[in-house]
Amino acid sequence: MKLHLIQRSPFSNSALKDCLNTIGENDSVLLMQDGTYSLNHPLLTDIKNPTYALLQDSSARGLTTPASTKAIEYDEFVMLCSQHKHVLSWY
Amino acid sequence: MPPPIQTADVDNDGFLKDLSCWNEAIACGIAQNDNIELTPSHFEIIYLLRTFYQAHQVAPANRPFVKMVQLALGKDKGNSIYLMTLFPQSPAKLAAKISGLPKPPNCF
Amino acid sequence: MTNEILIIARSAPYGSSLAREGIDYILTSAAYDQDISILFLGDGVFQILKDQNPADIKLKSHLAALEILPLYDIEKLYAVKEDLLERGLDINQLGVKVTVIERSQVDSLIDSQDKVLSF
Amino acid sequence: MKFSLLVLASPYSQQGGLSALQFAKTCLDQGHQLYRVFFYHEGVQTASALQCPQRDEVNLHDQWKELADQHSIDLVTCIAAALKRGILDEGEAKRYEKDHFNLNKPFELSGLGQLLDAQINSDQLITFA
Repeated sequence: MKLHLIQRSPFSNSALKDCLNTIGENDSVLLMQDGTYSLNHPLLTDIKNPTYALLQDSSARGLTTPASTKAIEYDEFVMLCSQHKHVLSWY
Repeated sequence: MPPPIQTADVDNDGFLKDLSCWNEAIACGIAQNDNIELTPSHFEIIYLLRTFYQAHQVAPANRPFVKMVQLALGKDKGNSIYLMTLFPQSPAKLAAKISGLPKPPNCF
Repeated sequence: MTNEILIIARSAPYGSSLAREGIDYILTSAAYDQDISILFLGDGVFQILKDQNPADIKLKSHLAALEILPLYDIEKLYAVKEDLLERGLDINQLGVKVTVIERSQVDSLIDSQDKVLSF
Repeated sequence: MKFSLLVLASPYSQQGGLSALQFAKTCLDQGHQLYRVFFYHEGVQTASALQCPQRDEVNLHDQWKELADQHSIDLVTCIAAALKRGILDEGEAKRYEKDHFNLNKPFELSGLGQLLDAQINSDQLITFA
């Protein structure tokens, strides 16, 4: 059970792709920083894993969070980190 | 007969400033600062280390240093007691200094 | 205590210093008696290409640094098959001995480790 | 829970440093322990005491310093990555015969062994790039 932090845009960097290529069934994805530009990326809509996006980072960029993704704040970000065995950053 | 000694331009920690000027006489000069008189046994290790560094551009830490010597010269010389006798206290670091390798940033 | 630590190497060498700084971390960790594995994933597979010759771009050879891993008792090197294929690479073009694994095996490799860090 | 952070992001060029800072504050607010913040790669620039962002921008160095002073957090900068990028404390400035230095307490220079120690001895090491 891993938490994957996506920190780069999927349109300029392979972070999201590399992560989703190898993601485990019980893993979760959290979009942050430029990773929030992934919000409507087709790769993300294909997966069944729980997906989160850091609200500050998405709203700063003028992005809206689709229903399939849960918008969270730092409180929940820290909580998610404490609930997973591994937290992996993709950048 | 010990090789001649040449005083080298070294930094505050005794490492050679201009790595390209290294030769045996300079090695003796660096070693002298640590009260070591270099012998052919020292130079056997020194040249091994220099060849390794030229190939890999990395100065090995203590344990890999011992292993490197072991692979090249066998267990009689590839052990920490032998290397400690030649280069006391911290063999990998001292040998690197005398061999004219760059100063590692984090071993002080 | 010895920990099983997996380093995921997913940066290409030379263009950025990250790959090199990852190797520096690996060599440090190994000197402290940790059980290190390395997984070359994504662009990280470019790190293990043979015939690297960076002297003319004034950088140290990444491959030459990887070649000393056995001296540090690091023997568990993995590379992702699909990532090699996607980049038009095959095993004959690699300069260090790696175990080629499939993408589907990466998840359980990571899960089996005590600690994971990627560069 | 015991957290450590690895900051790779270049301050002012990338958002990662700001994210790390906010994460650190939230951790502490929630009563978690922040064992160490380790600066590596371009993140080492955070440790320079001489950074002068505009008055209406966040000064990352000062913010970390303030947080460290309040909560006695270990702020460790990788010495190898720092030296080559011109981040030196007084001792290193002497060692390398430089006239100036720009790294003060609570930031400190140390080896990558400190990152390993943080990885091993924390429940979670989070990377901000």
